[in-house]
Amino acid sequence: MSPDFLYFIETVLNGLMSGVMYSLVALGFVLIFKASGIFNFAQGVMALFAALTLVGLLTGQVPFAHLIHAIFGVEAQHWGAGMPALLAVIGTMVVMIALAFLIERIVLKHLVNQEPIILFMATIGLAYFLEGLGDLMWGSDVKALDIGVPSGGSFWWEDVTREWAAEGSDYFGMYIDKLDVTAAIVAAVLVVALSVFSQYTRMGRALRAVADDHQAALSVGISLRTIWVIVWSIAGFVALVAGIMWGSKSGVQFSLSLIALKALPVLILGGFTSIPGAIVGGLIIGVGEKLAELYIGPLVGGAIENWFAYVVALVFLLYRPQGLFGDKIIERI
Amino acid sequence: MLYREAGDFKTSYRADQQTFPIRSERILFWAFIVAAFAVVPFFINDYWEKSVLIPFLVWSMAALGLNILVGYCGQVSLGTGGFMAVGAYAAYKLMTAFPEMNILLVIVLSGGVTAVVGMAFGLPSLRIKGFYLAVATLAAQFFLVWVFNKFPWFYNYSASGQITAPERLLFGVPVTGPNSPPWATYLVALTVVFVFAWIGKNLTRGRIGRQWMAIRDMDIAAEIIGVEPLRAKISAFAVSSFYIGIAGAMYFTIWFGAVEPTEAFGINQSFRALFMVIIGGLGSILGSFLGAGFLVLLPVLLKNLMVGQLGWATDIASHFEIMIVGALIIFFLIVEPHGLAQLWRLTKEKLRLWPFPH
Amino acid sequence: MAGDTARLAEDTFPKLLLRNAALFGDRPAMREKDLGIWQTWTWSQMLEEVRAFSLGLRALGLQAGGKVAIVGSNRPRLYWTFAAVQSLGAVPIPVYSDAVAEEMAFVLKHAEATMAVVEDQEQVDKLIGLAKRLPKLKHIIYDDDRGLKNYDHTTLHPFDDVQDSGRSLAKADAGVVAAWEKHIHEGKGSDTSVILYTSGTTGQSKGVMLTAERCVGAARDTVAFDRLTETDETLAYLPLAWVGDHYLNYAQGMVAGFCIACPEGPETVAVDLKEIGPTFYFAPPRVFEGLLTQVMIRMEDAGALKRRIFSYFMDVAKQHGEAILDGKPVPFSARLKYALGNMLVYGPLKNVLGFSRIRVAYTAGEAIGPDLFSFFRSLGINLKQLYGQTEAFLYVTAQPDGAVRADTVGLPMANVDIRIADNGEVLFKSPGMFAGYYKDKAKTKETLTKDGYVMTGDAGFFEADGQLKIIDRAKDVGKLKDGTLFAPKYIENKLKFFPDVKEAVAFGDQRDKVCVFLNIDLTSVGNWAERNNIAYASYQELANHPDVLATMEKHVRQVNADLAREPQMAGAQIARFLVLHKELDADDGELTRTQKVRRGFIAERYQPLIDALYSGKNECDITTEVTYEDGRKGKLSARVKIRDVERFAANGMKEAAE
Amino acid sequence: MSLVETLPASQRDILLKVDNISLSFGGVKAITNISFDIRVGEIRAIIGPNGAGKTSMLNVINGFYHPQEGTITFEGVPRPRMRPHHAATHGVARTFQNIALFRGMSTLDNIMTGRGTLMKRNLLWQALWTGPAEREEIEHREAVEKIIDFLEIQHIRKTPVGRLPYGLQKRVELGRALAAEPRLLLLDEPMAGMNREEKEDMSRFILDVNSQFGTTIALIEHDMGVVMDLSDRVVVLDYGKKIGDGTPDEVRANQDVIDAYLGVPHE
Repeated sequence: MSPDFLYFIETVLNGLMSGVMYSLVALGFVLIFKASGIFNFAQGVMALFAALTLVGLLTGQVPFAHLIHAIFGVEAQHWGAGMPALLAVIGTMVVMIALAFLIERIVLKHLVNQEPIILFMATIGLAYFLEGLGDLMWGSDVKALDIGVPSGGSFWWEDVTREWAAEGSDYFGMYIDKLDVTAAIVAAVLVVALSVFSQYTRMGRALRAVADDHQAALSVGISLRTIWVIVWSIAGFVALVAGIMWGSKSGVQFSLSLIALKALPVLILGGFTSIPGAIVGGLIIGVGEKLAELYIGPLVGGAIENWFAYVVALVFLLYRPQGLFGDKIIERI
Repeated sequence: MLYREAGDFKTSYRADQQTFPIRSERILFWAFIVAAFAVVPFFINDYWEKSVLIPFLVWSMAALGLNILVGYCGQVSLGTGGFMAVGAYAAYKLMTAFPEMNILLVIVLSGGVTAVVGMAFGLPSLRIKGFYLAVATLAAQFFLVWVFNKFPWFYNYSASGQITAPERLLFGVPVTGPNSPPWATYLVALTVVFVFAWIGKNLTRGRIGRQWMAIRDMDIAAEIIGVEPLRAKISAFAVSSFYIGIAGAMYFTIWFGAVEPTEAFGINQSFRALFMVIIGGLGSILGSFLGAGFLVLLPVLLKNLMVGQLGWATDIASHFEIMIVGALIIFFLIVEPHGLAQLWRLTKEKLRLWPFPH
Repeated sequence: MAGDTARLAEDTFPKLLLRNAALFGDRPAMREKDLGIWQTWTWSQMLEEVRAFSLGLRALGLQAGGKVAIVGSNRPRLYWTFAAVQSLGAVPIPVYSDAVAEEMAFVLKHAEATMAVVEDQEQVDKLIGLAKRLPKLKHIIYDDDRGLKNYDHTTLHPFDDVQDSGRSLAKADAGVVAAWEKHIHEGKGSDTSVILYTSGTTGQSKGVMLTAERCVGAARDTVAFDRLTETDETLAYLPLAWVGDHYLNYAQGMVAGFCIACPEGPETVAVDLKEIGPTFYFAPPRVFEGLLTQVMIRMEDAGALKRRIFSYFMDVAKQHGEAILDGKPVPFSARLKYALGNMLVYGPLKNVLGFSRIRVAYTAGEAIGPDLFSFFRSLGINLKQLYGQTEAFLYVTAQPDGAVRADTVGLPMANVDIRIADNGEVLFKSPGMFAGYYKDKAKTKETLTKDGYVMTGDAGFFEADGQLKIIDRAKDVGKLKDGTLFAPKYIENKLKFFPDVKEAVAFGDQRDKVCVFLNIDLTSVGNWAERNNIAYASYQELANHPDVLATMEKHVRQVNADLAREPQMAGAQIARFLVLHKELDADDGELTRTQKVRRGFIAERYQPLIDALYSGKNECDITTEVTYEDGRKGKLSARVKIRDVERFAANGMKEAAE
Repeated sequence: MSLVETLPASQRDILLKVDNISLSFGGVKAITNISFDIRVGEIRAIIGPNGAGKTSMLNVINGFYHPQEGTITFEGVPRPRMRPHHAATHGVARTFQNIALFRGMSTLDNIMTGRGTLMKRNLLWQALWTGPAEREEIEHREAVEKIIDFLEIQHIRKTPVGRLPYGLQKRVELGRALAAEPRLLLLDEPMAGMNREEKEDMSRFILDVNSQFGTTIALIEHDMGVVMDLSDRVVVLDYGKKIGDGTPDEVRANQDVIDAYLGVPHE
């Protein structure tokens, strides 16, 4: 195999893996949109918030330390001891569930039957709020997150791939980050778990029913509000997973919340309501982006990853407005 | 309760269709305008100019533009920041390429350039609807900012990558650059906003405005009764971008004087404009002003309170600020999803019926 | 007197129209809410419209002395028709638009109308249905063409077509216009200007003939009285065929040159009133009563704070409002409070009712409750009373500004001569006095005294301040056995002004004392009962409640105290009363369909109760046959309690009760 | 029956001709080989049981659906694959089975929107308003006010249509269609969901439109009784096929129609 071809494969593999990460975020969107018709812009910030909380718990930060200092003059940054990773993850999950509960209580309950744009704006408001809250609670400095997820390049894979290159070529093997591989596996497990959950549990069926028809959901015997809390909790869980993965990779900081923007093209490509769409869309975007960077980037001066995915999605939509997995729209009047 | 409408009747359609059909409102409005033009300039200082009035006017302009697209035509856009950037860079290129050009003409032409770009990005709206379109407009946002970063031609190959507005005079008074007196920049901004708010009102109350609203309310029925979707949507994108382009041009020329695209025209600006439109009131000219006023004044007030009064560190204050802004947005959406303009309308209705409750 | 006005230059309405067009050419003469806005005609435009129509009518064959029926609601074109017909020396005859075919046939036949100008399809259909009985009716002209497109148009003409033919005549020959105007100038004040048919409650209606100079003369006096000018504005919503509309709007409008606004339709009067905000306004008491009820009901729904503001300032108005309106001295603090109230309550309230601009408002037709009257006056609305009738071309007395009372109808107008006959009947001679009933010499003679006064049929007397007080229909006024004047309606009205009292029936003619039956108002008393936790199952039970009886006794005593203050009436105070065990009902024949009590019938039906009242018993058993809503008949038995009431000496001192 | 009776309907000019139209959605046939015509000035009804393809037929006529086969000729000119707004500018207006008003706008604005096809001033004139654009606006306002007057909806002129009761909304929708001064007016179940009194009102308006303005009307209606009183000629559809065509009396006597309405199983 020629090095060029190997580069290509490497790019595709990396693309697939970052695509999985996109899918992970997109999944959170899809879950909420499917169950409540809300385009939850706060999904990215939820991931940031989850990661911040996790780091805070791990390192034993005192919440609102700066604020307390500003108001009471008490200087206390740390409790002095952190938490074991597993406990911290569970603790964060509890926080996310509480958050879901509060969101339903304080926000969504009052916005039932509002137009989608209003709900969308509310989630942007929520995003602002959580961003401010996260920073206020845990500080806005960049933090490292390490809960033992393996990271760094895989030497084994480098060795394996070096063998593939044509004899005598100047090829040093493929670089694959272990973290990405882990993320891909976790994401795959998550997707399978969610599918099983929605297919085979009563709650899951209720969630699917609510997507089609609110009345039908009620007849299953679960209140709409409960369903919303559950959905937002699951979305919180997905956010936590995404937060761990992205946070481990590039540190916990404000830019983490921008991964939401990465997920949006995935959404329009895969459709707002399709879980497989989110997966396949994520993979396509991930691969497309990496390839474009490799082959088109140099032509236009690079740094195209910010918008390339959007343009891909846009062009695709023009051809197929209903997305990858949507049904053909027949307009009626 | 201030209303005295008995005897204020209309004998012609012209009178019936005027912007302020109630006499007392008309008087109030003009009193307000006269005060804005003839009184405020005598009292304005640097702080009020740069922190309150110019930001208010520039953002009002952007909100007006976005409201035309979202509020009147029903096409959600998240690309406002990008379009503002187009306006700003168009103004920069025009100012540097034609140093003799009148600054007002520069501003308007920048709007024109943005309108053309906006139309191009509006084309997908013919096929794509709702959130799909909203997300698609993000393509414009990211793409445009990238373009202005990437191609040095746009910033005249300056080393910093920034663009800086050269000084331009209007009637012999500098209105851009560091030497411009506050009253002059204020008057320029006020005049531009006043004229285009008036034009915006004209457009929205006439045939075009009704066609936009028809598309917004029920696009299929609109097409069947003779509204051509292409024209209606593209014209909304054009007019909207025109306004946003002017806002961007003013943002750059008379407000900041020097900008760098990623920060000044990032996606947060897009959201900001959208907040203004939603909090102010979709489909309302007045709402655009109210929304802009609210979101411009609120941070100023919060900052004064927390940093000035309580003496907190600025980073804590700014975290608090976005928290409060977020919370207030949610609060407003819950209390009155149709915005401040609707609150105003309801209050007005109440006052017109006073002392009766309904 | 009538003769004085003949000297004036313009003694007919068409002459006034020409004058107004010359004098106020660009000022609005008429407005109509149509197609969403107030379409407006200036005096010169109105002259043109009238002229075109007049010429068109002449082309259709209308000549001097011809009669033209006008049927419809208040439309500018129908007002123009009056002037257009009068310009030709012909006589307009307005007919009530809600008249049934039978009535309409009578009037048109009696008047020998050759043409009819009507509003719309409804009226056209009525007239076409009557065609066989009205052989003299040659042409029907209609205003609104809706639904009429496919009718046979041999004798049917759209208003526009008639005007167009008039316009083309004027265009073809300039002399036509000049001749038309010349003809107007040749018109005499003694010509009949209009014939108004009274809507006779009994018997056939009579055509009241009014001459031009008298109409104009009367209107001049009242226009001067209230200083009406071309800047005033009224809303024309009263029936065209009623003398009130013809006088207040058409005649006064022509004389003063003010603008008449026509509402969009009968159901939009309230909205249109609010828009126009008239400066001159007339409404019968029941309209004001309806408004007050509406205000109170709507205020009920207001928040607590608003209600408190409202009631506080209404109290201020009650105390000082009328005094301020009448220009009497009022303490400065009260003025201040009133000014604040005006900003917060009165002003907005007048605004929502459409009364902001009113300079002069009148009410007439029946007695108005003093509280009701005061309510509107205390808001600063210059509401006054007047008295008159068709035969007088509306009014002979009216209250001047600053001398307004709820219980009188004012001073005689300028040039009006009023005399009270021995039996209490009011007689008058006035500038606007009618010329006689059309084709009915006998009736005319019956109505006039030998020396030429008109008998009004109303009984009344002059108060010390010279104001006329009307107490009853002359034929209903009786005498007690001791010769004291007994005016039942007067007493009944006083009782009915209490919101608790729905109906009252007074007896006393040819008896030794006055006794009354009362009906409580179930809504009002029911509310009171609810507030005081008094349970009741029926009207009868509530009517018999001791507390209710006590309240009624208080009301009756109050009426007696009032009566005692009036020398003429003091002798006819109420001695005893009872509250009837059932509501008087038109279905049982106790009320007329217009809700007036039939005193004679009631006396017969409740003979045992009357006997008990006059025999001094304290209670009485009675069984009455009643008709239920579904038409079934049933019997109602009750024991009715009778109460004596304190009476007062004429000077206000107590007199020993019998 | 319509009041324009100068000529019997069968002898008047043909306004619209539908030839061998077939329409299907992804293999499902909605309309099969249907032909009929509409003559100038008549009231033409299209009736049939639910799912007979009536609304699809209207959608085909005004270009909302494009049939796979067949031609449509309007005023003698064939109209292939025309977009709905073209139909509107060429004189075809319609109302909808489920009210499709612009809910955020007032009655007046809704009807004014219907007049959009007749208004000419471009964006720049409108931006200035004063002058030609205002004159045009006023001119059309006058026309619209006449429609408002005609439909007796003056009192709701400035009310947002979303707040109106159903019957009035239907009337506003008719007003919006009339505003375009159409030569062919398509009414899709104008009386659906109305009570008796409202139906009578609506029938009167339809007849008045026909007689006052001479507008040709094609209407779909479910209620057979109303249709028979109202229309000059009737087309009957069932399962996308034409099973009857003629005067109300002829149609009433047609055995296929009777069967369709009585629900005789379809072969």
